[in-house]
Amino acid sequence: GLLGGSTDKPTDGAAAPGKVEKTKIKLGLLPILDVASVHVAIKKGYFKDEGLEVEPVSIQGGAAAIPGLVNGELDITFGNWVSFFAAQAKDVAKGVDGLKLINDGYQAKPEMFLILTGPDSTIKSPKDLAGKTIAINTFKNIAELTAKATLEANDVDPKSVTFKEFPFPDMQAALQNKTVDAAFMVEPFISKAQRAIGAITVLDAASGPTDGIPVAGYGTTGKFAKENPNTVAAFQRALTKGQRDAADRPTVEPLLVEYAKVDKETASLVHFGEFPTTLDATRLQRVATLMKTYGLLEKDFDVKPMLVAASGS
Amino acid sequence: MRALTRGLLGVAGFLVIWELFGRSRLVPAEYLPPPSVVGVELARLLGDQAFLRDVIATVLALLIAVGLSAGIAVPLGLVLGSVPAVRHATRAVVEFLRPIPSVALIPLAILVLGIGPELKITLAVYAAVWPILFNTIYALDELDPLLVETARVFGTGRVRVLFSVALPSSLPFVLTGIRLAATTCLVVLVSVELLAGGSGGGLGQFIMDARSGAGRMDLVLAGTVVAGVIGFAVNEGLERAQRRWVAWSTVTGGRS
Amino acid sequence: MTRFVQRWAVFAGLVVVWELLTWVADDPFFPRPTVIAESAWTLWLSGPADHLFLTDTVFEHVFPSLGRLLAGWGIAALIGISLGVALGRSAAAMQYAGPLLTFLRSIPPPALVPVFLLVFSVGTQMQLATIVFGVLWPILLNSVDGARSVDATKSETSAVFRIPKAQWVLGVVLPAAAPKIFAGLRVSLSLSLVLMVVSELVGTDNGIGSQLLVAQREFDFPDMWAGIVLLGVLGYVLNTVLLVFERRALSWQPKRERTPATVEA
Amino acid sequence: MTAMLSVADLGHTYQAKDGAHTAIADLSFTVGPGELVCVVGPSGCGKSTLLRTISGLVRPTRGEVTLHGNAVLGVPDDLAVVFQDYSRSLFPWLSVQKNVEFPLKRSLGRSARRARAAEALEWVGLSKAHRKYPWQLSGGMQQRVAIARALAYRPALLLMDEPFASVDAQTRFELEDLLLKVKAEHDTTVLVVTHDIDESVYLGDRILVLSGSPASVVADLPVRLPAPRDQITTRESDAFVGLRAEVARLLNVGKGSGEVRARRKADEQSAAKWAEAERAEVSRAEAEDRAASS
Amino acid sequence: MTAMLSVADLGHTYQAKDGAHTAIADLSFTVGPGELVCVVGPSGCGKSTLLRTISGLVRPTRGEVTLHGNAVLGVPDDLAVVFQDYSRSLFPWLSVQKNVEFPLKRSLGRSARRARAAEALEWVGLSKAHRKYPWQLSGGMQQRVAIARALAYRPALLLMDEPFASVDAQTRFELEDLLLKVKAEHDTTVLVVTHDIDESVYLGDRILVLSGSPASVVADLPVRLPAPRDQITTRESDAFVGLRAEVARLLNVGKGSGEVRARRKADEQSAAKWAEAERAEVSRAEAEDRAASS
Ligand SMILES: Nc1ncnc2c1ncn2[C@@H]1O[C@H](COP(=O)(O)OP(=O)(O)OP(=O)(O)O)[C@@H](O)[C@H]1O
Ligand SMILES: Nc1ncnc2c1ncn2[C@@H]1O[C@H](COP(=O)(O)OP(=O)(O)OP(=O)(O)O)[C@@H](O)[C@H]1O
Ligand SMILES: [Mg+2]
Ligand SMILES: [Mg+2]
Repeated sequence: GLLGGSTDKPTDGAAAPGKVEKTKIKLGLLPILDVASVHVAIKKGYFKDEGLEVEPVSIQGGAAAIPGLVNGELDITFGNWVSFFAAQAKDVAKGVDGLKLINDGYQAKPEMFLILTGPDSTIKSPKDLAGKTIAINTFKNIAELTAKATLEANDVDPKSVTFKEFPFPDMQAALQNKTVDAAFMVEPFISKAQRAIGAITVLDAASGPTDGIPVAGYGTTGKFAKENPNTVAAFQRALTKGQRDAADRPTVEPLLVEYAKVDKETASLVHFGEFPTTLDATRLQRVATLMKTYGLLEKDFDVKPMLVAASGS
Repeated sequence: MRALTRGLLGVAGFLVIWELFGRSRLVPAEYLPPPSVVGVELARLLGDQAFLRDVIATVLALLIAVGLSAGIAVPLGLVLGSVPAVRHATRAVVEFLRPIPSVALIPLAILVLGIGPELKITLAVYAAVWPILFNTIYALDELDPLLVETARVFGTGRVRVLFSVALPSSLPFVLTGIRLAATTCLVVLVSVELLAGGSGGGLGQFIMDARSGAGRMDLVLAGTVVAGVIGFAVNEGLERAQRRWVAWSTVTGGRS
Repeated sequence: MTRFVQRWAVFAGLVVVWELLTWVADDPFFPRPTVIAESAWTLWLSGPADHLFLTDTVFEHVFPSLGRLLAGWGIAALIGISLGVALGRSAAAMQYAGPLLTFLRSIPPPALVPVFLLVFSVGTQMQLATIVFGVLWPILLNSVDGARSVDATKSETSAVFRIPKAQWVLGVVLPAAAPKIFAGLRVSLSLSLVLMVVSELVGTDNGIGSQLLVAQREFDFPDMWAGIVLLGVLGYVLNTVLLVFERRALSWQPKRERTPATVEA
Repeated sequence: MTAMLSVADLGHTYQAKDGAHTAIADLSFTVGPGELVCVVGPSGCGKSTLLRTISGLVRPTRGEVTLHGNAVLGVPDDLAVVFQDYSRSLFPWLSVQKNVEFPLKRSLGRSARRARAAEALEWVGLSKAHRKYPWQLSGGMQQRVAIARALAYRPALLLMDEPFASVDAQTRFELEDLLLKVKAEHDTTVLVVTHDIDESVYLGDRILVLSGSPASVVADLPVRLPAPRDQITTRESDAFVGLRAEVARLLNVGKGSGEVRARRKADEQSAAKWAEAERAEVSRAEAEDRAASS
Repeated sequence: MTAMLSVADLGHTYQAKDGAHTAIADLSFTVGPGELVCVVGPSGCGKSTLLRTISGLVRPTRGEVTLHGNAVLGVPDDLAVVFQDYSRSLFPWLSVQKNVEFPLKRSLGRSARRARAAEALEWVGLSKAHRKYPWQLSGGMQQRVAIARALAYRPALLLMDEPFASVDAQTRFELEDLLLKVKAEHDTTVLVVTHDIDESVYLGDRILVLSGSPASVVADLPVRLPAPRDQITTRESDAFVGLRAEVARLLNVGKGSGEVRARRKADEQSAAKWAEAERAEVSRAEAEDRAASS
């Protein structure tokens, strides 16, 4: 790189702890629960301790984040695995040596991906979902995958179900005025919907075949990883600490109110997912397999080459 | 003055209907909080530094975008409107480009322009250029040929005819186009902030945060009201200009 | 005929330049036009003969979208012209409604989606509302302007001959405002394609826009570009149809081509 | 003879940003049914303004207009106007024939309308142009369309503002005779503003001579010429020549008297001052230029 | 005398959707420098079209116009026109003074421009209206603004299309004398289209009488009246009266000869047929109505 001061150091995974090449990091983030750990790490000064200054940039999902990565507007971004894999499979970032994954971010737990209905709905069990309309936040993404997998596990043909796109905040209204029969929601919207309209759980989409499915994490470009191995390593270390602390509710709840603008009551009710502290290829491969099953990937896809193993932790 | 009171009456009527609607049991107050609730929230926000920064970011971007759109579209409109050959030659391209939505362009635009304010300003300009361009072209079509002939006969060159006859005569309608463009810019700016994030803060980002976090409709509507007020202010400014610069058109047109 | 050649020569030239540029750049975000054409072919035109070679996608996604688009635009035109003419001819009404309309005009539709969701329960209705709300303004404002700028001598002539209201509106105000209204209609028509896409951001499972956005999210750039091109083609076709109507409606205008540069010709 | 139209103490002042302008000072006169009154007066004195107030387009700032004994508040029924700015008063999107038919829509069926339009266009010699659009006509032809439209309407009161200004002498004669004929046939009351003194004498039953701006009545002359007038014999008669001279004299004399003259004087002085100041400014600027260049 | 302006074999046909219209059949004449030529002819015969071709606004379909020996292709330099439709030719967004200054921008500085405008406005008696906007003026005042604009420009060739049609008799006389004075002072070549036969004789060095549509030259009369003309004495002179009668006779006679007359005849016949058909249609419709209602 011209500006990166190419050191041409061998970057065989575990770079030796050294001076970070780039201290200021632009990090793409969404205002959702999943990134609580970043805010924890910022608050507690973990990035500062590593000599990093993180500048959060709001983005809207992977479709916006990956072009940002590609043109260097973002150094690292949060994103869901499906987007990362799809982009890599389409070779979108070939100009910047592909995409690299550096931290796991969020992983499903029971009660986290729920398909809900209104209180007076005739849908009582997963089987009743056959032939119905379900709201999901985005097509061809983790929600659709997990929903289809769990439906199938409950002997419902996913093809019989109509999915409609709604942003999470609008699902409650859509449920209430019966635009859809059920809605695939995440926290904090689940808690809100349960509290506000008495929404009822029909199916946990993070159960059975999708139990503990990885949701999202942090990635960068091959170019950035190669040119800034120490920076990446430092980031990984700091974030891992944040991930660890994010498991602690009292630390996280006030942050939610602040950055995600969730009201206090809801914050105290939400179910958090897992904040994994390691990046594990086998676990992530499950997502790729699901994607293949439901036609989001045309060929088999090996996630392993994308990972940049953490060092020094 | 009377116009102002009447306008305020109109807005007040709308607020009353909204309030009644919001208070009725027809819709849950959660989705459509009445103006009294939104108003309180708004008053609180106006004291909030971060919110004000967002508003300022949007207003600045808006001013830049409107300026750019007018700066691009008016001269372009003058050329397209007065040189039929160019107009015909570019028609296919123009008509092809116009319906392309900014939303579809976001990833490409991010790639080219980054996530900074340039992104939203470019997309806003892209959307706002069209009403000005078309209003300019159509206004030129309606230009009284006798005015042009008069100027030509007195030895006025083409360029000067364009700027001192065609432009003033079409100015009223061009200004309407700019008024349209101003609100279009605002809407696109806020929408891009809302949909693409980044973009260096802004009202749309505020609305997105309020919405995607926990669906705080009161905050969303407060932000929306501020957008409306900004739009109103810009429009009012332009209308003032219209009244001052092209007073002649309202008199020759509206005398009755 | 020469115009036709002129127009398409420029267009074809640009496409060739684009092809060359993308070929040189070799960027996955910017596929070559030939690749896009191929995608478009498989997406829409590789269907069975008894469907006029149109694929199911066309019936499932393109036609419903088009329907909503035309309906939305039609409703907006109806409301925009009638309301615009009424407001343009009544200074008092404009004073009452003006600020409110400006206020509404400045509201970004995405922020209002939850409210629309409440008021218009069903998907199509909501999409229609989004389109109408978005494309109404150019028609409305231009109609106001057109109605307002009826030449004073002409309105006095009508007043003197005691022309009845209906005849005055249909026979004087509308023709006088027609060029301006058409400017608004043309801007709105393309805008309605944009809003069609926007309206398909929420609550749909079909439509050109939703397809396009899925392709975008899946990083299926040739498909996404095919969608963009389709929008362009639709925009061009709809616009051409509108122009035919416009020419007919404005045929009375003395020499439409007579503009500053052409006086001498 | 009872008055069909009566104008009493009429005054009108136009409001403008930079001060008001009084177009009509104080006008009073009446017109009987079936009468043809010609109005003459210097350019800019307020004749068009007068017609506007009579037709109810402008509410006078002072005084009253009554028609058939009713005060004119809105535009009265049964009234037609030929505007001075005829080219602007034609609808460019309608053909000549449709323009003439336009005001008839309210009262007549399709075929009756067409017949009326055809007849009126024949009167003014435009039968062969009935399909054309206004912008395809010469100035005089446009003016004749406006006349045809007013005649086809068959109003009780016809107001004409310099209706023959743009037609050639021969056509003018023919149109004058046409007007007299139509007036006699339909018993129309007519008010004609004209700048042609001969025309005012030839056409009028009475001539109203107005003073310069602001308008007031200088004289109200009855025209006592034999009824079926003839372009040649009437114009040669002594009565005609005498009246013509009288009107011309009045128009010159009428250019101000008493108060009005004083006001005009002041205006002229201030205008002269402006011109003077301009000239001074110019010499100054020129001197500066010279100084700068040397 | 060499020709300043020469019109040779000029013909113009307007193309329209429903057939072409020949406005000028075949015109040839020349105008010497400093000459004032009056053009008279029936309404719609093609006088305005002639001025448009001379000013280069319309490319004639046949023949050629040469100015100073050069063919007129674009708008020639040093030319001013007073359009028949004066009110539309004023720029509504400019004040009266700015309207007059408009064409001077190219050649003069600010103060010189202002002085010229002030002078010209004083000539036409509009000094006190210099700040007003065109729509605040009466018809005659607007026309005088258009005249002032043309005079202030000091063109070598001045084309005027019925320039005094909307002003009163007294002002008309004054403007006629003004035109003669300006012409003499600046040696301007002038072409005046007028409908007033007296005016054409009073003003002209020559009178060009045109036939009815399509225009051709019926007569080209030299006016041999003593040079400093006077509104009273000149108009009373025998030469004046004789010429006036001659022009009037030519205009009537000129209403068609040979081929042209035949064509007009045909036109009139077809028009008459149309009117006839309309009338028949009406009777039919009325008969039907009657049948239906009984
Ligand atoms: N809309 C207006 N606003 C201000 N002043 C006006 C307006 N219309 C006319 N005037 C002024 O009123 C006076 C009378 O105008 P009007 O048109 O009645 O004159 P006129 O007698 O018809 O003249 P002419 O014979 O030239 O047509 C003029 O001095 C003119 O400047
Ligand atoms: N733009 C046009 N298109 C078609 N025909 C036209 C056009 N302009 C004028 N004409 C026709 O050409 C003829 C001559 O018009 P022109 O205006 O030259 O007459 P004119 O001699 O100036 O008459 P007037 O004294 O009434 O002004 C008329 O019959 C008119 O109908
Ligand atoms: Mg007048
Ligand atoms: Mg003419």
